[in-house]
Amino acid sequence: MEDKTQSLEQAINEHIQSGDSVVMGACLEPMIPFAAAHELVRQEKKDLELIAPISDILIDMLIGAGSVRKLTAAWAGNVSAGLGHNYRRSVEQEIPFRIEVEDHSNFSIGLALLAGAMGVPFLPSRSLLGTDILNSNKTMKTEEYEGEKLVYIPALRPDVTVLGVQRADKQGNAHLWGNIGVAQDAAMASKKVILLAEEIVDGEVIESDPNRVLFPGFKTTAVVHCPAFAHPSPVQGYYQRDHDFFHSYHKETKTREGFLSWLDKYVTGVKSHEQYLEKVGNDRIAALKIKNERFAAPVNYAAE
Amino acid sequence: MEDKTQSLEQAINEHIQSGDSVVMGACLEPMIPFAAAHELVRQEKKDLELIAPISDILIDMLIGAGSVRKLTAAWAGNVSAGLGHNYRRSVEQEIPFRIEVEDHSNFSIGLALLAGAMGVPFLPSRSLLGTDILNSNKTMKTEEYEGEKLVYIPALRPDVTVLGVQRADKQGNAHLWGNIGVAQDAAMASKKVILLAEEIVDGEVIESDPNRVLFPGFKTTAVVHCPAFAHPSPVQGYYQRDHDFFHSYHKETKTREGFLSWLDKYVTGVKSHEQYLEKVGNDRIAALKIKNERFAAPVNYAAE
Amino acid sequence: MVDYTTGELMVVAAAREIQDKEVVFVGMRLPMLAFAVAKKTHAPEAVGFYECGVVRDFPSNELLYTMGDTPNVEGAQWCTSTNHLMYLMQSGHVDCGFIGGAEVDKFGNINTSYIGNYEQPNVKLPGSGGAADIASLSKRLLVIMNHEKRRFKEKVDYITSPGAGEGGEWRKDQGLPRGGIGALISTLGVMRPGKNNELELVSIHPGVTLEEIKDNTGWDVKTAINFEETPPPKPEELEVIRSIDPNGFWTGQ
Amino acid sequence: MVDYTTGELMVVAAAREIQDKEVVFVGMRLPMLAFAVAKKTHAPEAVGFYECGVVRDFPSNELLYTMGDTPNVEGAQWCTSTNHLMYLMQSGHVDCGFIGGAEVDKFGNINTSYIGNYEQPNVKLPGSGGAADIASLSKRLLVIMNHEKRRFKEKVDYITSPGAGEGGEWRKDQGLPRGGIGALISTLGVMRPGKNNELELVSIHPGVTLEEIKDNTGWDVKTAINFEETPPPKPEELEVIRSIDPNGFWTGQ
Repeated sequence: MEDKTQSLEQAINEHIQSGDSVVMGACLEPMIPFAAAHELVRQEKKDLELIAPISDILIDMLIGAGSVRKLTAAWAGNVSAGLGHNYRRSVEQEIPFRIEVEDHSNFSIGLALLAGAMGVPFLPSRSLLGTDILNSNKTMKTEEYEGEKLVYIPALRPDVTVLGVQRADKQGNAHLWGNIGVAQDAAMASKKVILLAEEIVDGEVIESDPNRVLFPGFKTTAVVHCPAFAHPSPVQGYYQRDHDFFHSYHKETKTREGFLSWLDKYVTGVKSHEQYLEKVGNDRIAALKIKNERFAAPVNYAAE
Repeated sequence: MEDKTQSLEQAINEHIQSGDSVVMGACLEPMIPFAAAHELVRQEKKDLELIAPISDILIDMLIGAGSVRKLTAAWAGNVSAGLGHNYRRSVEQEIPFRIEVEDHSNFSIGLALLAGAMGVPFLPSRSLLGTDILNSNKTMKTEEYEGEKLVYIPALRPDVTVLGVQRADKQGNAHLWGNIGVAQDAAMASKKVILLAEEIVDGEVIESDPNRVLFPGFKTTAVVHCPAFAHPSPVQGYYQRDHDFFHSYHKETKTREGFLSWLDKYVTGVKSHEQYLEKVGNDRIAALKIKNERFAAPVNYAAE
Repeated sequence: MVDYTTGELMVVAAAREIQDKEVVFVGMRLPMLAFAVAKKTHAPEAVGFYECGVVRDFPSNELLYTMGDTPNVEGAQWCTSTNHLMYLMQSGHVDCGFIGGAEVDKFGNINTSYIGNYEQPNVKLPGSGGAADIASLSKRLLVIMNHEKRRFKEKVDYITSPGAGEGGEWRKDQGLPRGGIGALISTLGVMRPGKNNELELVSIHPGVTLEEIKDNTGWDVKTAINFEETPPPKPEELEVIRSIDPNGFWTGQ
Repeated sequence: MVDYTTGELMVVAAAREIQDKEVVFVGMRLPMLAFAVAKKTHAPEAVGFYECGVVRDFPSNELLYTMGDTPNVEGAQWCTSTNHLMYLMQSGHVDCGFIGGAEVDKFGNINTSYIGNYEQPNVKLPGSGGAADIASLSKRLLVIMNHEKRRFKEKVDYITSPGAGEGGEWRKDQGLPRGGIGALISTLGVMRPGKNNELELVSIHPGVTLEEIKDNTGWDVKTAINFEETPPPKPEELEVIRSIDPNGFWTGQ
């Protein structure tokens, strides 16, 4: 089968175009593909529609960098520190410009992606009845079905999902563990899937545990070997969350100038994810590494 | 947490009543809980609504035994040998009596159970448009949504799912591997879940791999330690399918008398699943056992 | 000239319907062998879907009696829910899918549910399984059947799996998103949709006469312009079949 | 008499809202500690849901900054999709759920989206996350907030998470399947729905005056008949909080 490995630079350059709708951060707080977001800024991709339930400071950073036209999300800010300063500046003060916001809840965005994955135009829900989310997001409609009120949530079919995983083979089959968030449905709903993997492994490793796979390899467009792709967010079994980095971001981005200087330091002033990691500090990255082992109980798939 | 282990006899006696709707065989051809079906016959539970995509000869056997009032299924017969003689006799000749049939496809029954699991009254699909399934099963309706035709498939909310798994803890947390069929949605949609497990393990074994769990332990009503519960169907990693048993069933049940004699031999003439296995033959069961090992690649869940 | 059974010829004809890199919804019995033949000859990158929730990019080397047999899970690329594979098919990711049937009609509609009226049937057949979904949602439906007059009817008693309905643009009118018959491979020949989506004979198996086919078809069957003899199996194709089914359980007649 | 912070008192008040064997949708910050206190004192068989897709029947012993932190996954009973937990909640399996908010009104509606008009807001808040779903679909909504006049309003600018709407049977009229405010735990006291589903003060934290509460509430707040002082934390409750948050990151004020 086809070898789909590419460098981060190649994959972002080739498979994400300005104007695309892109899911990043499908697992919510962990496994957020920050490395891809930084590369999008370096390659000056613009007018993106970001789709995700939460994605922590990835959204705020891309808004501040001027990469975002529209945000389709349930929550955007800084999960452990509070509000997102760039998000506020954009919507309240049009700095650098005002983005469009499509308000969702975690469930409505999860169902919208599931509808996209299922290949149907909408899915019904009992959530959000009576909320102003149904006023500010006009895509969702209240309907009557056999005397009951339901919200019909239209499908999202993103152009690309960038998904971080623990390990993938070169053909695009992957294992992801920990909380799943909307990862499976986002990948199934999207036209393209770019995998960022902590490790590239032989196909036999993935085939040894086919229940741990979330979608078939043929849905994968590119596989990028990108260790520590999620820093400062965590990857189960690989490294912990860098809490201080989020708190520093919150402090350093209070002003527009502060943000631009942060962006220059960590994103535009470096050439690659490897240089970003050096800037963060190799010791700091090493300190976050998971040192313990807590292995899943053995599972025998033998047929005979 | 509560110890939910019971004997097969207790669990069936206490948690399945005559008249209940029951899912058995949610993984399609493998892991069919035949032991539970036999116990239902021995306890003379009647008027059951069986719900399943396929379930191989389990359905045919229960129809012949007179346990079934209604069949909600996509396919009923003998997967490797052809038609189900009891099913034919019931529908064509009212022997022992005519059951009601609610025709489904694999997808429509999967979506009906998913709708039940989701807590919504229906789910939309593009399948089955133009088929006579929409005529003989009047619960599914063709609707227009924004100019597109869709089939709205109403939710199924079974009383009980009997689910076979490789291993469970006493609290009802379980690992199931191999093909999943509709197992997850059936368990999530049902009011009660009875687990038949090849092995009872410590909670730590299940907690060591929380991604392999399909539904939370609080959904489980009873846990039954029941090795070889699926014979003659297979359980991945534990035993192979007993193909000859299905072929013999097909031959021996051609006539009503043949079926009654088969039923007496394997079901009503024995007192327990253990006696059934003895009747099948301990050597024969031993020969089906999986002797090889093909373990899933290690997965580290460590946090630090 | 190699010796082969009708079953083997049908498997090979079916295998040739699979193009490289296609996603194939593999049915039980002959289609499982057809997928193996295609993979090991002209379509090495085809991917197989099995309705119990298994995805394989190489076929099992064991003879399978059901899709859920243990050798079909070991070494699979994905083990998942039935719904997940159906979602991918509903979204247009399945290129072709195989089904069998008890009855077919001249527009390729398949009945696997009831002979006679469904309210008081003469024969209760097993039902759809995944066949109605594959017929509704795959891009091309591949049908494998015994060619008998009682099975090849002007109009089936019950449409379990939709072909072209009443012909023409019926599928579109019903709202079906795509699909229709790619090929009907019978024990006597191969048919494809022609004018008005009516099935026409495109090839006839070696040793079978056109008269035999007409006698065994319940409608006045037309032959296509490029009508030919079904090409016989190649040795490498037979080798695959016989390595998996050495005793002819599925293909011996 | 033990010394404690307002944060600790709020955690304990929140913990006491959790009954044994309940399924709890656990929110970030104080609710994570409240779940731990409940589990380790009076509700040993409660089960926690975390919206990233984690189910735990015992809390992590580590201080969590987000639900997806690695210690919250290790030893979980279930790691799954966000949707799966939402399905269970939509089906009525979640007894109570915690949320915070920027604004609340007298009917317990919560705003975490926009201050001012949503088309031209003065302040853009982070949004719902899972809060709107928890408010829509859980059996009892538990709200934790700073008690300030600008936050406790006659009417919120935007209903992110529905309480009782405009009061009375509004939830039923909207089609919401169940739910409503169980308790609002603030930095000054605890409120619950009273007549017409308007929030009333049911307890006041030790050292806080009723006048202080009235001064900091944007509507003419009523007191319940069985109005009391919030019971202070017990040593064993504080012990749990301080074992997890020894430096008072979430509870120190």
